[in-house]
Amino acid sequence: MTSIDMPWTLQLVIVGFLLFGALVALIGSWGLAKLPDIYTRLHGPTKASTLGVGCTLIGSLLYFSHQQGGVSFQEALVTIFLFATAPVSAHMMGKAALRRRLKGVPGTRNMPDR
Amino acid sequence: MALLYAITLGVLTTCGVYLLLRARTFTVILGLTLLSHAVNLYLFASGRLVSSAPAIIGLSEQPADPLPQALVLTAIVIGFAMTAFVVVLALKAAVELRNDHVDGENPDEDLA
Amino acid sequence: MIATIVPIAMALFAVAALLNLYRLAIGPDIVDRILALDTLMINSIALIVLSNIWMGFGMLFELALLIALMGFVSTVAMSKYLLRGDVIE
Amino acid sequence: MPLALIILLPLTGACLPALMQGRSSRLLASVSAIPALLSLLMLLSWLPHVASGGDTIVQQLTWLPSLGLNVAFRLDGLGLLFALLITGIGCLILLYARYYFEGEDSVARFFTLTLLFMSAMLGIVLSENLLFMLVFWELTSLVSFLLIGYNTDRQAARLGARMSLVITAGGGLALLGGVVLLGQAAGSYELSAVLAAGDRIRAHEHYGLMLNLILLGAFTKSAQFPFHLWLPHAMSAPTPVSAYLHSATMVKAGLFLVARLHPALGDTSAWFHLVTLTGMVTLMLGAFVAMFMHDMKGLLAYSTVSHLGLIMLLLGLGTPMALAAALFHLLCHALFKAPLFMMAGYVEHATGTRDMRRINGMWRFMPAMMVLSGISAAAMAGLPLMSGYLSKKMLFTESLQVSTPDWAVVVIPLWVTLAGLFSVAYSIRIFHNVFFNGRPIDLPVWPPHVTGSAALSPIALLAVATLLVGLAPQQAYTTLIQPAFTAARQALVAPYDVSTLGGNVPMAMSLIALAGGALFYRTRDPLFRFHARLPEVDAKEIFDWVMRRTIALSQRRVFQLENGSLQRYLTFIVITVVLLVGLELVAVTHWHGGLPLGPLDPLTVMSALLLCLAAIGVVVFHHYRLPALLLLGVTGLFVTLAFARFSAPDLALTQLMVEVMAVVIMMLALSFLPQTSPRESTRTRMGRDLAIAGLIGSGVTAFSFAILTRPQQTISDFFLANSVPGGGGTNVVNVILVDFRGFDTLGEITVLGIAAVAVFAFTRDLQLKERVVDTQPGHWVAEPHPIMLSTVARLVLPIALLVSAYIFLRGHNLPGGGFIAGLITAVALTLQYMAGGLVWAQQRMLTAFRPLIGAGLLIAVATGLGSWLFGYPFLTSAHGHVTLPLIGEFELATAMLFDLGVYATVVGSTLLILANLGKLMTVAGPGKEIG
Amino acid sequence: MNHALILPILLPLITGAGQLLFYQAPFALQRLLGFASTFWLVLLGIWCLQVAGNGEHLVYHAGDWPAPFGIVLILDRLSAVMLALTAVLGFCCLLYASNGGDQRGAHFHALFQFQLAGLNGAFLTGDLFNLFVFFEILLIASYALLLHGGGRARSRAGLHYVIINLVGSALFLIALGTLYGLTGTLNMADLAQRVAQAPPGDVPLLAAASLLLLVVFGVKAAILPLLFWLPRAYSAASAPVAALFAIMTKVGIYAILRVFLLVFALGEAPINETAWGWLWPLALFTLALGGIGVLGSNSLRTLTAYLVVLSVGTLLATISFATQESLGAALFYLIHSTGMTAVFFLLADLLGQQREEGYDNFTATGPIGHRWLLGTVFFFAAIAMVGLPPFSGFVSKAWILQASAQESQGFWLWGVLLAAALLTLIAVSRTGSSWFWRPGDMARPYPLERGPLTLVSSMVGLNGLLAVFGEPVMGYLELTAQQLLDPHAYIAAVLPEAFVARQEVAP
Amino acid sequence: MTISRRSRQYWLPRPLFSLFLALLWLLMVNDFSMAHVLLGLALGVAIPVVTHAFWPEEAKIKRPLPLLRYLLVLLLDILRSNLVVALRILRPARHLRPGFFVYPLTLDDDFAITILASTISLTPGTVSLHYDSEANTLLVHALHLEDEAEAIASIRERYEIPLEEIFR
Ligand code: NA
Ligand code: NA
Repeated sequence: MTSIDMPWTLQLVIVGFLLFGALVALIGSWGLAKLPDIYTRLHGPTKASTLGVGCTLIGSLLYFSHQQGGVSFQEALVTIFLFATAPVSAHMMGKAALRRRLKGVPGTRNMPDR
Repeated sequence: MALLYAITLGVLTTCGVYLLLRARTFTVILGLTLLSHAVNLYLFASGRLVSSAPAIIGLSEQPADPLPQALVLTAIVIGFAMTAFVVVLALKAAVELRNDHVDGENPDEDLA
Repeated sequence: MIATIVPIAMALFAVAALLNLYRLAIGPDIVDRILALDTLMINSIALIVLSNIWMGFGMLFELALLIALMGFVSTVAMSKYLLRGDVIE
Repeated sequence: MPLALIILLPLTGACLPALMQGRSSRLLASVSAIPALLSLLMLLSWLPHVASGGDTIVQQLTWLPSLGLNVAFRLDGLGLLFALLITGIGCLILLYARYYFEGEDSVARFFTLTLLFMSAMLGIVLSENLLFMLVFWELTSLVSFLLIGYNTDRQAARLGARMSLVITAGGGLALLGGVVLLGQAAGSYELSAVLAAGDRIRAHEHYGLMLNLILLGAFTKSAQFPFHLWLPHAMSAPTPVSAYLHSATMVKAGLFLVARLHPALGDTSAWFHLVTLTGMVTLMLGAFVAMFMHDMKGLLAYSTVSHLGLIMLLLGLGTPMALAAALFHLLCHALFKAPLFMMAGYVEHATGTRDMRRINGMWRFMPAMMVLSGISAAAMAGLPLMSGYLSKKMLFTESLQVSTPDWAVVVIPLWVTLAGLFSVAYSIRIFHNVFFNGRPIDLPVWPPHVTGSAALSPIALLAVATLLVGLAPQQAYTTLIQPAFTAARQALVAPYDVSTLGGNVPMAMSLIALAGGALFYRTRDPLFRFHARLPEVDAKEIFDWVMRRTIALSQRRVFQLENGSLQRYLTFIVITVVLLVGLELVAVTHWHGGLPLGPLDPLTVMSALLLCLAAIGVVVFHHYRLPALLLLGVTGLFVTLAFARFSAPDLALTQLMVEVMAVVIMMLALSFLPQTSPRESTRTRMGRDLAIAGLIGSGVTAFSFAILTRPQQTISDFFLANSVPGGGGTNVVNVILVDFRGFDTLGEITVLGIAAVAVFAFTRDLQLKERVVDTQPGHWVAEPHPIMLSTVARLVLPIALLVSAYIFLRGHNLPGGGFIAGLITAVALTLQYMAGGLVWAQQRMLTAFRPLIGAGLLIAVATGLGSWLFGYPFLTSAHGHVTLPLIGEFELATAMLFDLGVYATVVGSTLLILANLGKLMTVAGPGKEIG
Repeated sequence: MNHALILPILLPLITGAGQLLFYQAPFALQRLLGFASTFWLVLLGIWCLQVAGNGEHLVYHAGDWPAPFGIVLILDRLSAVMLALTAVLGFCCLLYASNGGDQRGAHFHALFQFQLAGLNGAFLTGDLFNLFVFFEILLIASYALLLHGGGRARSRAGLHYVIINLVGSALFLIALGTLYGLTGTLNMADLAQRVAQAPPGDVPLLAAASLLLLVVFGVKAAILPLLFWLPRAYSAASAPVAALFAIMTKVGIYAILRVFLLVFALGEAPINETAWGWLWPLALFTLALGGIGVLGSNSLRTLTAYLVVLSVGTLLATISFATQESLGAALFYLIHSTGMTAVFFLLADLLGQQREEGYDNFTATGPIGHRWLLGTVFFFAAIAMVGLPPFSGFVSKAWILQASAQESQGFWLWGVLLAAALLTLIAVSRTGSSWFWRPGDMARPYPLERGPLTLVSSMVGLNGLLAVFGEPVMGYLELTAQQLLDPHAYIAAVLPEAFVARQEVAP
Repeated sequence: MTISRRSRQYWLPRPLFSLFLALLWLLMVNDFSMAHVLLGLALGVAIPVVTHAFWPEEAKIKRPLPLLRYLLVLLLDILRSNLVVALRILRPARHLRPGFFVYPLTLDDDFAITILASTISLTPGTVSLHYDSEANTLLVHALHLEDEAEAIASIRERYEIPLEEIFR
């Protein structure tokens, strides 16, 4: 880390984003580890991929924008790409789970059984 | 750091070699891949471990040794080519020989 | 401040990755494991972005970019394999 | 007159019969006789010179002087004696063969081989250079092999041929060793030098080995015990061959060699013991066995063995005249044994058998033959006035001359007398049993088919020669033996009167032998009965059994190692590494090289932990393939992170893309493999493997620790300094790849291209009869191309191409480059395959992958070759700044063009592999080529 | 700088790439291209022999970067010999393959050219990592060629061959990493100097790295106990490929010579002593195993594969004496054995095609076509193989015996070498007598391919010529050995300044 | 479907997308110089031409502005539902009432449907699992499903109707 001659307010904002992002992602992964069935677990990574990574990226965007004296847009690109691809992963994994006739946790409503 | 890195390589190598010595092609390929990870990291380490100093002119005072990086890049590519090749070959052999044993003569297969 | 917080954030993501690996190990189904790997990949994007700040050059953006854009290909390949028994037909 | 001509005549003459396939034996014999006779005449023309004690003639041509191997010929008394025997008896054999093969077709082979043999044999006796002599030595073994196996359809012939080849050529190998040692001890392979260096040779540190090896060569060739076994089985050859090779000439080569090298090696205790004892055993054994042989040729063969032993014994004795006696007996033996063989051949022809128990009373049918054979048999028995009488008396005389060691003084005279007794007995037997001894019993050919009298001419000529030597021994001695003796001793020998030799004791010994032999023959019936009760031992069977056992054993031993188990081979390799490297590492005193270890941070610790856990996970889950593959993916991801962590963004990018591609390829392959593999290893096996793997792992740990803590001096400063001014890029890694070490990169993409083409080649005709996993396609979610996937895939493709372009263009200055760009493109296109199916995607894209690979390679090479135009070496780069309106200044480097080649090759290779792997899945199956 | 120096690599590379680019062109054209390239390689090989014959090292700086920074190619006598041998062998194999064998799989010609490029690169490069790269090229091409023609035996043997060589490559990289980590350079000449000046604490590590390299090259060269992949792989390959593979083990031997006589040869106590110490017993056992394997083989191709093992054992045992005479003898034997094992692989195919059953299997007995003609060819080939006069095997054996007689341990080699020759003799005489003597002619023999027969006969003849005109060859090889034993000349050629500097320091 | 090389369809198959790519390029290189604008535009034109065969349908997005508003709404929703779901995850699992529901679509364009399905997945708490092309329905899993009808209505109102507007 090279230069830290950054206004403390900006630092605070960046730190806030980074910490928040990390916490959200941690909760998402906690969910992945804890939730009872595959269908509920599928919701975990959505958190990481959206808000978790998103906030980290915003923090990074702010940091590098200040560092390079201009707006750093590359973080935005990462977000766009992630938002485009992550739902497909979830979709395909969900289909795979259905295909393998995985059972939902007892009490799951409308469990498809076709 | 050096010790941690070295131990990690040791674990990777141990796992890779152990898998190499198992009796199925697929496992052997797993072992080869792990081993090649370890080897690439080892080759990489021959330039010493440097933080925050990519071998790009103008970024840092003492850039990392670029040569091992170039070598590892070549090694990764060659490793990729070889892995792809050996995977397909293993598949071909498994289909033709009707199993994926690598441990000695198999009475089930006929080498016509 | 950033210098102290970034490692903490990284540690949090690393814990998240450890949790992912835990799920990967226990399964129980293969889909759970794929999901765990997918999540791990996404968490690693954050790890890379944080490392990027930590190192201070912005040399790792492309890496994050590529994981975001191409990382899902392997997840798709595995899911499709489970779905159909093949990947390309 | 060049001596080479003597050898070359029969050698080139050997072609004549070969060109006259299918002609009669009469014509072939006449044609073959021409070169043989010419050689004989040339030799005879040298006889006066040699007999008068003229100089040794040496003629030389350089061939391989570095090796000491020269084309060098030598003619002295010893060589001439043998050469005359070879050509003289050879001519008679050709004459004999004319009748022997009468009426048979395709006998050209015999005449060719016989001439070839004659020339080889002449080569042995006329060589001045010992290595050159070896060439002919081995040639005689080979020709003998071919001649023994002449009747290829008979198993006995094949076996006998192989046996003789193995023994004689094997001996030849030993001889090669001995000769090399001898040459080194003497400083030259030229006989003149070797024979003059006797004292130095005998004092040489390797004298014993040298002697043993050379004698091994000589003993095998001359059928000395225990190598005599091949000779009786060589009797499967046609009789002319037996008469020529296996009694008169080839078997004498060993004797020739011993006589020849006597000045260099002889007259030591080792020499005496080896040569004399071997000769004694062979002499007695041959004589004893010969007595009990019922087969005519067998008897003659064993008697030959016995006589060879006798001569060998004489050569070993070391008494002044023993050598002369040996040479004299050698001459006599050739003269009387050849006609006996010829006789046996005729009788076999006439009667259809060689069994003397059935052949009796032949005098009625072939009286002339009876008379002629009688002369030879008498000579063999050593009857007075016959050649053999004199030689045997010389033997007895010399046996009495032995003064040391003590045992020999008594044993040798007794021994030779006993052997003489046996030889008398079998001589009587072959003559009496064939021509007398009552009437024939149950002959296959009846009445015996009698050969014309002209056919007897060779026998007659040899009988006359026998008589001549017997009647005028002194003349024979002075013209033939004396020069040979002189040459063999390498010293002037005073003239010697054969008729005055000996005294009463040798005479008595002769008489005892004669009388005892006659008595022995009288009492043969009980002896035969006794002998018949002895267990029968067939050397050929034993040889074959030993061979088969050896081969079976070899197979088992080899199979124990090379059993087709990859695991075993890998274990060998790994253990070798552990051993070799481990023993070296014991000497390492300082593993820590002095540099500080470097601070730890929590992220790195955690990542390292995760990487280790994932790797261990792969091991734990290796029976379940998909989970193992996922864990492998985790390791790949963390290796990527490690590269990122330690300042190698290029590596991280590459590793990531390779990882994605590799997972897809493995997934593709996995659908043909079983999902799980059974647990097969035992616990001990697993423990052993784990121990080995752990050793290797700790080795790697120790090595990397040692390296990481050692200070470094490297050539890399040059790259950092020259990257911008010389290579025109700030990303030093990329500049190394495309410029400093562009040659490596060219090689690397070649590897990738070849791998892809190889995959194409070997999946082209692969027929997948069944898929290992069953797919159950009917499930409601299992549609082939989910809309969501295909839509996003279409969206990703142009974006990925954009990213490709970005990564490609920045590569020279920032992390990126052609290889990563190529992989991005390839992965994006792979996604299209997955989303829309192979056929769908193939219809929409450029599919000429192989030409793309070729073009990529050619672009890269052409870029490199471009520098030739400017007089620079291959791959010399150029770069410069270009200014365009609107755009401004930007940089162009030839390296970029090189990188374009890399890009094309990577895209082509990756997709070629993928498409062909995917093709295996298509229902359509193989047929149309893809890529 | 003479650009022809890089042509042995570029020419086949371009040809191969061109054959891929125009893969739809008529097959005859592809074949012709391959021939043209290989023919030029033969001419280049002769040129190299001539140029290197002056005793100078020709250096080519790829990319115009000075050594040790850029990659240099170095042509010395050894490289020239290997290049010429490869070219001639390649040409013969290509001739044999063009009889139809090249059409039994895809892209034979392109792969063949790549194989040649890899081989030539390995022989020319002066950079250790570049050597690794060329090893990979020649290996991947050999994997592909091994599988040419398809079939289960090939798949299986090929898989083992590939995996073992991948492990070998991993070890190679570890050795490279160690060497670079300790010395900071990759150029072999530079490495030699730095290894010699290494601090004492690093020497055991460097020695360990050198032994790793020994294992790597030992796997390629097929030395005990690393050779077990070989018999099946070689006997499974199609004839022209197996014949070309005769040079593959020699690459390992070349690498051993190059690395251990240059990189680890300097200093007060050269590291290569350790390697010779290991090489000697291992090579002897290899030789013995080769002999036993030859005897125990059940087909002619397996027998030939073990002959390869035998020749490797002989070569390495001789090399491990590391004297001028032994190296010269070894190189002569290398040429001889490469040619003869190639001949035997081709011959096995030629004969196998004419046998009514069993192809080249020894257990099968049946009539054989053109018995006398083929029998004669086999007879001469067998004589040449066993090392009986007047073929070059005899000369090389005599030379090896002479060279090793001067060593105290040399007699072990004598014993094993002569015994192995005897075992070979037993094996081939059994084969010959049971194939050509036992059963009769085939009633209606398959048509005899004249081209391949002529080729094989000429190759045997060539072996004879090597003996007849052996003196200049021996002279050349002796000088080659002399050059090999003088690494300073090599280093001076590659690193002129460094050499001058060193000379000035040294009194 | 073959398109003449002369036509605008061939050389500029989807102008908006070309602009989008050019924009992406500029964001990626993070350099808004003239050279990069030109290069981005060139790539933006060239890449759709090269990849047109993979994506032959005509562009459906007619109005980009509502799309921006849609994205804004999406971002807010992501933030909101993230918090909700975070609380759900942290509480014991027995409080969860997970369930599936079938969402009947009114959209009929593949691209629009994909965006909707992605939106559903991106907002924590719901994941779209399967698209039934015959019934034109999406199968959705909700982490906490209290009222099926309400969930459907919410999706319809917040996302599908705006999307219909964009893709009309
Ligand atoms: Na690059
Ligand atoms: Na969601």
